[in-house]
Amino acid sequence: MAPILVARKVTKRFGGLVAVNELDFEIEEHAIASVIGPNGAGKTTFFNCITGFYVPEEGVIEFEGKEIQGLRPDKITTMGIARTYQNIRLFGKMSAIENVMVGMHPRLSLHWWDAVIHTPAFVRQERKVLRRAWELLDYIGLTDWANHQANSLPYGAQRRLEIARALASEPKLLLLDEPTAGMNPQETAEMIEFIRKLRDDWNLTILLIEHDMKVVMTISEKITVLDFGTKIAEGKPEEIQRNPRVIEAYLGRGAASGLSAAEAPAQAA
Amino acid sequence: MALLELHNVHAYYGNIHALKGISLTVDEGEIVTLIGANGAGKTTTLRVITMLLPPREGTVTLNGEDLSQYRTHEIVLKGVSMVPEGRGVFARLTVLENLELGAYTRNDPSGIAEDLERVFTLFPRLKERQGQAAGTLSGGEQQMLAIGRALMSRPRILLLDEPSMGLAPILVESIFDIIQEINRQGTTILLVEQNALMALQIAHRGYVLRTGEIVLADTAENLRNNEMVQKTYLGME
Amino acid sequence: MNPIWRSTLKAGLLTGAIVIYVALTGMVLSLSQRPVIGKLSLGHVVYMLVFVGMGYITAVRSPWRQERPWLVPLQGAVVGGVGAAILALLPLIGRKVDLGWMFVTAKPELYKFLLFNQEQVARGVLYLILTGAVLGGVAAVLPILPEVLHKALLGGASTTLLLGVLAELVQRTVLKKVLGPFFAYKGLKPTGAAILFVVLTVLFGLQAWWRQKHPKVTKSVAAQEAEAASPLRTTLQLGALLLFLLILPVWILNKDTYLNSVVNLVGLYIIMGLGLNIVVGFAGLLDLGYVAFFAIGAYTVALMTSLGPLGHGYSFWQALPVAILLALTAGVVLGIPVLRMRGDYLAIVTLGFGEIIRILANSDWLKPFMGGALGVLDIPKPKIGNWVLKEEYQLYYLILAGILVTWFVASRLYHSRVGRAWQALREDEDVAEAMGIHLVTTKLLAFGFGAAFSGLSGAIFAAKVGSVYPHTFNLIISINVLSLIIVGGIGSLPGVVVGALALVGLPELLREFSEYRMLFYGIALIAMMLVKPEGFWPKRLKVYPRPQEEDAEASAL
Amino acid sequence: MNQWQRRLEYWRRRYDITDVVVWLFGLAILAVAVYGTVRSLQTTTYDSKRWAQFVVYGISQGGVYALIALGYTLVYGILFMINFAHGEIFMFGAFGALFTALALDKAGYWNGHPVLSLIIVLLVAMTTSSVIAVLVERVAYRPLRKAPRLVPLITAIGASFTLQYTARSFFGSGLRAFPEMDMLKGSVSVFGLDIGKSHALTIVVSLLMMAGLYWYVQKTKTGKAMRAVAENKDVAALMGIDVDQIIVRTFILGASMAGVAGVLYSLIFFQVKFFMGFVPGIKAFTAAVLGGIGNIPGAMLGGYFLGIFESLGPALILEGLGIPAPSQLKDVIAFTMLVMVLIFRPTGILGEAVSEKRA
Repeated sequence: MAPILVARKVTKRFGGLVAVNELDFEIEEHAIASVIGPNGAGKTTFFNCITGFYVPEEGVIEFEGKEIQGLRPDKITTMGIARTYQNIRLFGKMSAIENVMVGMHPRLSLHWWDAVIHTPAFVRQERKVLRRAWELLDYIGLTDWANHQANSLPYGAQRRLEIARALASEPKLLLLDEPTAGMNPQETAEMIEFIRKLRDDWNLTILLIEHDMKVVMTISEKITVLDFGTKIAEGKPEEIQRNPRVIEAYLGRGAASGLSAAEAPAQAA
Repeated sequence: MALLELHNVHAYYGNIHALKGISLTVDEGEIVTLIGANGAGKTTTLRVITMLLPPREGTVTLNGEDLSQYRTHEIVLKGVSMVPEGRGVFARLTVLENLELGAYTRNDPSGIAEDLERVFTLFPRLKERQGQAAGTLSGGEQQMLAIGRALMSRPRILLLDEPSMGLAPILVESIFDIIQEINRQGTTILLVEQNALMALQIAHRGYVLRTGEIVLADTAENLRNNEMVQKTYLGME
Repeated sequence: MNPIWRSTLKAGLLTGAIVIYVALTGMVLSLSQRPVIGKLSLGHVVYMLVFVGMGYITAVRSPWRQERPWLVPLQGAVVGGVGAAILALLPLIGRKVDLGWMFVTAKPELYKFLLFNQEQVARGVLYLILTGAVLGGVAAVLPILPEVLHKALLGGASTTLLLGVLAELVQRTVLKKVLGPFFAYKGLKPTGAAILFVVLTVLFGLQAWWRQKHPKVTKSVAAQEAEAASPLRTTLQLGALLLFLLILPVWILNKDTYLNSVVNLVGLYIIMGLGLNIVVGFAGLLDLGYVAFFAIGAYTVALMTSLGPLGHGYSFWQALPVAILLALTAGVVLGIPVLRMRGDYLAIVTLGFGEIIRILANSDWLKPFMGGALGVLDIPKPKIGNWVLKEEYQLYYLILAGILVTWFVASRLYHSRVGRAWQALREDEDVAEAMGIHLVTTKLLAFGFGAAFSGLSGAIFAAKVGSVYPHTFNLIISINVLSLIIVGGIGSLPGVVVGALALVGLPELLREFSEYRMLFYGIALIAMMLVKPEGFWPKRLKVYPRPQEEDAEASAL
Repeated sequence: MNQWQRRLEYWRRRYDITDVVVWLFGLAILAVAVYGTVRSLQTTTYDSKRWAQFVVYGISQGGVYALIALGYTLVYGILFMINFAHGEIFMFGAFGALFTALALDKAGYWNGHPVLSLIIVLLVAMTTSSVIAVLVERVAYRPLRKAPRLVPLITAIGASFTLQYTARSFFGSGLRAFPEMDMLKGSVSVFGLDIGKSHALTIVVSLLMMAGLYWYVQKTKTGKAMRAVAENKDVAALMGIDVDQIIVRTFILGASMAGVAGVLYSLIFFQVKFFMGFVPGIKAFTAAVLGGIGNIPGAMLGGYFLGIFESLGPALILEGLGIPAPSQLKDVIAFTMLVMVLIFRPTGILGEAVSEKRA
């Protein structure tokens, strides 16, 4: 299958700090891939470059063959990329269903005068919006919360609502920034299942940032490891697990020098 | 009696229940580490100890004294010092000014000068750069500055939040060496780390957090050998 | 000393500070000629209410309310008494030292008034302290009474007082037919007040008792969803409201010119408020130069229709669309450069823009076209066919039409793609942009609508007043409009009406207070943000019912 | 060459039609201003001495703006809120000065011991302003420190109106004459220029105050703590800094500057009135934004810049355009300049580029 997103030699600097360094990256259509790396390795910065929050200084990002680097976020979303955030960012004072309806914004076309006059097309569209919003809430199991203020929802529900809002924009590529952060093992397991189902039900390509290695290893078809903004490894989960550079970046000297964790000298005795 | 003790601490961010009954102790002279994934509540625990996020339930005591009656800036006077996540150096202030602010609560110029020398001995790089704005330092140097600054208040217990974050492995090693050195000189340390195995190599004891709860508590050695710890932090089946 | 007594004493000191402040603003003296009930003047009421209020608050917060209720009135008496004793210092000092060179309000008449016109100073001071103690103590009794009694007395007393203050309104409207005998020329008769107090207390008591028996259950969201699906009741309510609005000027207000002009002014502010509510309430953009568009609307109508030398002889109906269009254009032209700025910069730049418009209208440069400081005179009233809307109660219908149109547009926009985009923008600009919302055009739309509504209001204003002067269009109007939407409830359409009634209508009716209007606005803004930041009629979430096809499922919820 | 192509490409992607409109708008105003300036210089009759006096007058006015602007910038730097009531704090300082000056005048000290009197008046004005500022902070801002940004901005507007109309009720709605000081009558000659003594005093005092403030913020322990609190309140608290106390001190510092400005303003214009804070307040805020809000040297620079521009602008730009009575329009010039600066340099002259890190 053809890659849906291609990044070539993407570099993003902040002052003197190189946050993302000449990153090459590809993700196949309909794949689930992960970007991992220690805190501060440039994962979220890379996400922000894809979604237009940051403009990379160098390099090219192509989405479905079109260059998107430097475009404003609204244009990129309209092209079919949606995302969630590491620390949930819902429209807190709007209701859950309104959040989903905002998500549909790029797929709606009618103007303010249609809204004022209530043209037949507008009435039809709004009816559709409402139905789809309820469907989406149904899909993520939040219909009971539909008319509640978003920031009054429980934590897990807020995470799911954020995904529903992203889905509402009918994306082809969905970026999930730490979807299981702060979840217990059972919720995490459910989320893994949910992400798979999501991909199949909506014919999506999913790219995620994740810290929980278990999640990453279970779900990803491909893993890219970043450290200091540079790609240090890429491949299938099994390959990544065995890659010495990854182990070094994640686990430090004990593991890197070839000792297993158990054999590491107990210096702290 | 433990130097620092948390008993059944519950804390919330808005309506999000971030800590669900944490109890832990740190004894005088120890290095204790808290490990766990992102969002497990490690940083929150430190914020509770320094009253940046006062607990809604439970107690935090230092040497038997309840800390929740104090505000953050008074906690420092009690002998707790924290190196925040992401270092939190004052980027627009110089290295020297940052260190001086570390001794903000103190009024003994000679003692301060002594401690400044001690920090410069631990981190010779900082001495070279004392006139420079802290924001221009590299990540490793900023981490050194943050630790040095925290030492300037002569804390009894030092709270470290992810000192290895965003640092090259070689630097991580030296930072961890220095942490051990500081501990040897008599400062108790509570270390929060994602780099679990690294942290368990220098710590005496450790706690594993998951979604706001402590799921494991043991000596560092036992934790290193624990299958679950290995699996979770290596992803090995 | 017992910490509770210490805090009570502190409350007394605070009471003293507030009361001295009230006295030095001059309110007490300047309102002393206006009777409320019998010989009790508005001047008395304004400072005595401080004793009452502070005594009441102290009692409500008192830790002794449950265990030692008998001490609570004593607390209130201490608060009132200490406050009054401090107030007594003002005449005592003032009689010895001349304070007049600093405080223009520190006059011998004020001292005399505060000491109840007693010849003997000591006796006056005693009376004052006793008054404070008694008022504070009595007010502190309320919170320890059973709840029904508490509510009944509070409601009865405050409503009676309010009627006394609003005597003029009662005298001029249809209410006179019922309540007339209770009133003197200005204010209530003592007997009338007593009867009203008893009746009102009983009524409030009954209501409180009913409430206690049948506690109001907040409707579950599911019930609201079901209700939203069948909006019959809302339609009926709307019909009744519309009927009331139609008969208001003629039947209820008896074609009274003064009252109708107040209502019309409120109406013009409602139109402006609905516009600014789009900008500030929906989209979260703080615009402090809103008066500029009002001025543009007013000047357009003035210059196009004036019969004076500056006019061009068009009719009101020809000028109206031009006025709206020009205001809208100005909004967009200003908006394009300004809307890229950070939120707080927006406030100052719009404020500057408002000033620019006023200065330009006032300048010699544009005098040949706009009349400079002398303004534009001889603006004709609007005509419909041969019917000239020359009386206030006739203009009322024009303004009502304006309100209905703007309300309709604002509410339809709010519940559409655009309205949702505005709200998203207000909540989180970055995420909104990442949801595919084009920031600048969305903000411009809000700005444009706000400007157009303001222009409409200005256009009607010019025709209503008959002349425009540049100094009318100062910052205070912008602040008025901002205050009213905040006091009403930011983002809420009914809130705009409530806010306009409270901040424009009430002060107009209490003309005695007009001197202190801006002071009250300032205090109202702060108090509102501290105590009730969501406003008197907060915006409520719209309840979206499940679509019709799934009716069966919805009823199962 | 390649670099230029890339830059062009970058612009094409990042900016759209509205940006172009904005720039054209700005350039059009700039063109008009340049045209007016050229015409003025060709036609007007002012000699170089007159121009120089415009500049001196501008510097003195600018000094007052700068002193007030410092209050906005200090508070903004630490709380990220616009203290709209700051103009009123300046006004109360002027009233404090007025009553002290009146009392001193009555006692014969005003012209008997002018230097001492000035010092007393300055101290009283600084104290008055500080008391008001602390009161406002305590009542209107501190309880709302964690509220959404619009909320404290609204209370600030409320505080501004409350203070303004409190002064009106207390002190009357008319002008109050500020006693003239014999010492400050007439002018001094500097480099062949006649400078009014009060203007000269204003320039000297404002420069001294600013230098003092700069020293205080840079060198003292409190100053360092202020800068630390401005950068990160949580971390500052972890250093043992009492954040609330430092915020109060910041308000006092800014208010003291405003109090001094109140005295200087009264010495130039000889009148004190309840709404005198409004226009200098927004001008000073404009100055703070011009210089880059939150930035102390920026506020000073912005103040002088605005003062000079305002003083020169009408004669320099508007006369050439054939506009009658151009000095009526000096506020228009000031605000237009603000818009222009924000269009081309959104963070002000010395403001740091706000990092684009947002998400």
